[in-house]
Amino acid sequence: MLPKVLEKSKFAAFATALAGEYQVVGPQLKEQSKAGGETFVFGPVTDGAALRMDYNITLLSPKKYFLPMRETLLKYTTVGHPKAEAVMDTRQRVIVGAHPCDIYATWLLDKVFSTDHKDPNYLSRRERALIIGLDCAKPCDETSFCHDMGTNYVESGFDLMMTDIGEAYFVEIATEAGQALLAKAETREAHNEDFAKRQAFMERKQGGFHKRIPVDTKYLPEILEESYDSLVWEAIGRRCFSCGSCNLVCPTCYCFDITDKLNLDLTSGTRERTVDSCQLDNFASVAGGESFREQRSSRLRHRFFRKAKYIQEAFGRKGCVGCGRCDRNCVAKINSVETYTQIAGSR
Amino acid sequence: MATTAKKSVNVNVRYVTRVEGHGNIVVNVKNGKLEKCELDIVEAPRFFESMLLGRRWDEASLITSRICGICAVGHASASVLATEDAMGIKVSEQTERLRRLNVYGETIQSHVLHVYFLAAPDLLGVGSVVPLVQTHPDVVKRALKLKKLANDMCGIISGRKVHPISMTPGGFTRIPTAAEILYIKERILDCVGDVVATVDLVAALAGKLPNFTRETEYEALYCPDEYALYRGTKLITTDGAECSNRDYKKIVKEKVVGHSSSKHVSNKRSSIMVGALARFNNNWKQLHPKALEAAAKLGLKAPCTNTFYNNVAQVVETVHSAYKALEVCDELLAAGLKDETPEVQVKAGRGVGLTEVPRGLLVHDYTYDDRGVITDANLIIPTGQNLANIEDDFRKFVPEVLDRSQEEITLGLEMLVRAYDPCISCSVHMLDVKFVG
Amino acid sequence: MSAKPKLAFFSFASCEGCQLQVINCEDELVALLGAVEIVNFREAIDERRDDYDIAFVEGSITRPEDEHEVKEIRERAKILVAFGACATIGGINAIKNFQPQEKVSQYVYGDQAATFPSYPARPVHDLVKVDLKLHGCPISKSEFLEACKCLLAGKQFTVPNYPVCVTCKLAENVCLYQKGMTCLGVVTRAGCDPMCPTFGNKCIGCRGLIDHPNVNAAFDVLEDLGLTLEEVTKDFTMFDGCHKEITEKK
Amino acid sequence: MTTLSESPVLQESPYVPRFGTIVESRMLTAQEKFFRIVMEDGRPLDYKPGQFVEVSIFGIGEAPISICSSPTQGGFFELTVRKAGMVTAKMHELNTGDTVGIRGPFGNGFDPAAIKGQNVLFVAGGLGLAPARGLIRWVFDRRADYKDVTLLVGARTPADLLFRDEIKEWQSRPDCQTLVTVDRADETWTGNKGVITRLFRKIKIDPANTFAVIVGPPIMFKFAVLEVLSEGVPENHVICSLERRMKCGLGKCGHCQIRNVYVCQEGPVFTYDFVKKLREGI
Ligand SMILES: Cc1cc2nc3c(=O)[nH]c(=O)nc-3n(C[C@H](O)[C@H](O)[C@H](O)COP(=O)(O)OP(=O)(O)OC[C@H]3O[C@@H](n4cnc5c(N)ncnc54)[C@H](O)[C@@H]3O)c2cc1C
Ligand code: SF4
Ligand code: SF4
Ligand code: SF4
Repeated sequence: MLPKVLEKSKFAAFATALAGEYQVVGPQLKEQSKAGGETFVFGPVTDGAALRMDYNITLLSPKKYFLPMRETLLKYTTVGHPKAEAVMDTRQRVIVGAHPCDIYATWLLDKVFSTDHKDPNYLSRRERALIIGLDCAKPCDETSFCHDMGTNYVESGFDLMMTDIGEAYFVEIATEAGQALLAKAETREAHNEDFAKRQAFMERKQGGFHKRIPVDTKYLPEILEESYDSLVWEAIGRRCFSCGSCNLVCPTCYCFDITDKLNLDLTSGTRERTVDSCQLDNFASVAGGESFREQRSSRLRHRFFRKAKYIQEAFGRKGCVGCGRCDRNCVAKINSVETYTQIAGSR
Repeated sequence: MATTAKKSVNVNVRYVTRVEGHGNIVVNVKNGKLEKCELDIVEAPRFFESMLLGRRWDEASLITSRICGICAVGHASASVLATEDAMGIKVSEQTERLRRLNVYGETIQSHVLHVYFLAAPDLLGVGSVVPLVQTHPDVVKRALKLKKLANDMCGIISGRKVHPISMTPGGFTRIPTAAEILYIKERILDCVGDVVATVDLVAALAGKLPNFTRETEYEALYCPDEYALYRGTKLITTDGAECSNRDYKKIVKEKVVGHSSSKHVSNKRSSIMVGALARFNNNWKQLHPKALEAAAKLGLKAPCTNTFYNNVAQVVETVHSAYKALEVCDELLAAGLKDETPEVQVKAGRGVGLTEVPRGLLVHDYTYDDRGVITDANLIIPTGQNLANIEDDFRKFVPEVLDRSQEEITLGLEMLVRAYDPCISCSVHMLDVKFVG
Repeated sequence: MSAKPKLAFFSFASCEGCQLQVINCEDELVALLGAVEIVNFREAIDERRDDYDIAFVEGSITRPEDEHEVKEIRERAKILVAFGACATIGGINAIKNFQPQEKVSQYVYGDQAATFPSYPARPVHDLVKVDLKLHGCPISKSEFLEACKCLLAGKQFTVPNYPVCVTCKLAENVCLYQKGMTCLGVVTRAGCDPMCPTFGNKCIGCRGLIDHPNVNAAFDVLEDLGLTLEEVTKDFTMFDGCHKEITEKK
Repeated sequence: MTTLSESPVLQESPYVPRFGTIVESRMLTAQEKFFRIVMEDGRPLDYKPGQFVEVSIFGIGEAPISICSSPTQGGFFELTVRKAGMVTAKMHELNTGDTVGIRGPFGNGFDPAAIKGQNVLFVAGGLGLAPARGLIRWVFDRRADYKDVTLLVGARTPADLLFRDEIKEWQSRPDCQTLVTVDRADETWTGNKGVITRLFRKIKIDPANTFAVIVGPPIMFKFAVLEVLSEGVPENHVICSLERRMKCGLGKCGHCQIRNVYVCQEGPVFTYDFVKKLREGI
């Protein structure tokens, strides 16, 4: 399908028009502070003007719309014969402004939740969501290492992909559903000069990203395996709080906990799923009290192994998209690039 | 009176219920003669002034709000005012408005709690609000609705009513959004009918309040711009005394009394009263017109010397707070909510924060060193100031009711204590004796 | 337990804010009152009976005479819940534990100091067995209601053993460290719907430390940010002054 | 990219339990209760010995419990539940006629075909006898498929011993050798005393033709493995069943993960050589 051009001045109207039919979620300002600058989050909008398409990165990724931080799986009653029914979110959603790394992460989670046992709660949300991507010409900030992980370019996983070409967005149409969405916008055909501008963007992008990990990340699975007994884990583990922040903000983490909540009548309630973190003290402990990853260092190692080895081995692509959210949110300043660099050097 | 001349009465109430904190009433009448007449404070002492020593400027309001769960916003207000006074910190108009809104919230919450949950059961002849759930479900529903409104107001502005979070010297750590203020406004509007119904309810019950009067000195904070709650510019009394905030000790004088473990406060007379009635008696002219209307309906006229009418004054202040809160919401919305970061230049010095909490005048007085660490602290809590007055009331009240049964006398005394809405867990550290510095 | 469990509330050295939080459950109060019988709640009702099943004990123990009372409550109650920070960890009252007690009393009560015997604040579990701890200054309404439902359903209530950061992330807050501030949430037990960070203020540790806190790392991080050891210790002892890991650090 | 539209969202959520009726229940010991369950919808549970189900008690939660019966026995399945926490305690309150939620079966289970024609040595300690029992019964029901069968059963005290009647029956069988020991004996006990590994002195193992199935607490497992390995049984002939925390049973929630292995998918039954390589297995 031929690309279109959407003037920036007409973008807000487009998003607002979509909001009539879908829940539109996109980047918005969460807060501003002297030391922290502007912080963004994905959130629902009814007025497209509230979207901040110039955002760098959001606190949580759009994952929260597919695997919510908290969600209800079941509703049940226990009077007489117990009854239970599944609770599904069937809202139609458009995710606006997803960056390539977050799109890549969505691709990975799609794999995870549709391989073997299919997860209906995830899939029901995912199938009803359309993604309008927004390409980026440079890393979000100095924490990002998406280039190392090869996630700053995505070829698919979106319905539309917008590229900033100055006064307008160059919009690639990847799916028919995307085309239907774009019908709600006032667009025009892409002319030669638009293609040229988009080419210029891609060239800028090429020069805009730099690798930061000194080894090629395709070797990380082997490097990690060799580092299993490295003292690096011990050293980093000492600094780690096991607070779980790294997992909880990660766009590719998908571990969860399931708990039952009763209503005050004590005869009805819900079964809830909450995202979980393998860094937490009790994550792998069983009823008898035994914990199978008791040391902080072993939990931390597990996280890095999952990100750059286990997931790669299971699904053929890296489990880390290099967005840097874990590192930005780590109070102990434990840093992925440093960690990979250290283990590569310490073998 | 002849029948009571030789009467002996022994009232010993261990832990007066439906008040905050542990207090005992001890009244001893022998052969018609009043021998002992005390409200003993048996709460475990908590030593807040000591706990403040060595603490940083930004911790003071967090620590002192823990003095009392019911007046937590008040303590936080007095605390930030004291720190701001000490360091010469100016706050924005927006901050002032938000703080006032917070105090209106707390005032409504506390008065509604007191009138409906603690005092009304006496007038309806039951032991607590629990039986009212069955007999007067509408009343309970209304009380909960108003309480929730007030709690939510404080929640939106400062995170929590019990121990507010975002109130800090210089302003707030989080500014509510315009949508949240609009929401508060809509919620208040939705509750106007309930406020009116509260006035009607109390107007209908007011006849049951004991007819007991005793003239005393009523003390309150005064603010030229409004009926002083959140802050004021000077202290005034109905006896015409007057002093600046920093000179509060000129009026709030403490005396050692033999029988009580707490020091008593008075000015010229043997006792002084603070609280809703004292504020009304001093500042009633500044009340919102709707509150004045309510006062007329309730038969409350200044100067009112019936202690039991403190409850009625609370209702009047509830009306006032609701309407003033509406005004403040409008002001905030008109000005638009701006993100502000509190600016504080740490400086050495002494500062005094005076505020009117639901139970009366509250004093926080700190001295800071140049690192912003507290070197001296003094806190005077309303119930502490009322103690002498309560006992003076006892002394007049008991002989007047001596012809009644012991149970009735006890109930009367308990109601009298409850009328003050005493907050005993804070009052235990209101003493001001210093040997340091 | 009988169809309608009997609840009682008691308080020692405290601000009674936790009891107030119970009355503040406006939406659930009527349902709660329908499901239980409250037989002792001095702050709100006249009745005081001793035949309670579940006792909620608020406040720290600071006087010899309180010990006797809390032991009596323990004997009568089938389940004893330590209610709020003062009861679970010593709370704000334990600030005074770091000063000589005579000085503390004298500063406040002068020559009458002797009238107020008081020793360093102790959490309730120091004196009697505690079946459940509901942390927080004040307790969280939602946690209290969850715990009530569990108690009524005969289900054990799991007190979170993960730090405030977890719930802070669920709430999608900006981490205070990113704003150049400090925060005790990294080692403080969650369960409060991260009130403080959500309202822009640091977590002051009112729920006490998690089970295996990395206290050393916390001290390192805070000292790196320019706080002195004394200041860091003060931060931690605002509520958790009875915690060995902290007091020994000092 | 995946073709999600090709996978229309399942009508049946794997999180919604089916219901089972308890048709028989009894206490085996003071801590363990036995249940025989029939699925309500008439669709029997299609399971292998060594698989587990997630038992659901609404309002309380779920717990993974091994199936302790063998599919060779008919349209029911059996569970042995130790009171260990919230769900298991509630289960102990259930009796014949009550309903429970059941998800599963999950996991790989034992592979009776793989050990066909071989000697089988069972080493079951404590609650480990429950999952082992499924395979034991299978082997007895297909006795001709297997050569020598040896059962070593251990418990802490005589009172902790599960399935006492069945063990007696096994002991009286001529076609197998069954030895039982308790760590701490009481006056009623006349059998073997001491930890289960001491029973190895009383049996003979033909290492090249034996599969050892070892199920029990981690500490027992470690020492029992040492015994069979020192007898010369190859590592890939040592079979064990591991316990981990589990929430979903679907290979998603991550709690049961050992390195890159989801125990609820690839396990809980593993061969020792595999577990050893994992390094975090035991
Ligand atoms: C494959 C497999 C097979 C099993 N087979 C059997 C069997 O046949 N018979 C049997 O009796 N048992 C069996 N178990 C063990 C059984 O699953 C546990 O005893 C059971 O899950 C305990 O659940 P509970 O709700 O009773 O315990 P609880 O302790 O109340 O645990 C409830 C849940 O909370 C978790 N939890 C425990 N401690 C904490 C904590 N501190 N913080 C947060 N969460 C916590 C538990 O992991 C569990 O998921 C098996 C386990 C596995 C993995
Ligand atoms: S965010 Fe940092 S401190 Fe927290 S668990 Fe992750 S690595 Fe450890
Ligand atoms: S603000 Fe505090 S609680 Fe929240 S993530 Fe940061 S350190 Fe943790
Ligand atoms: S954030 Fe910390 S201080 Fe605030 S309520 Fe929660 S635990 Fe208490």
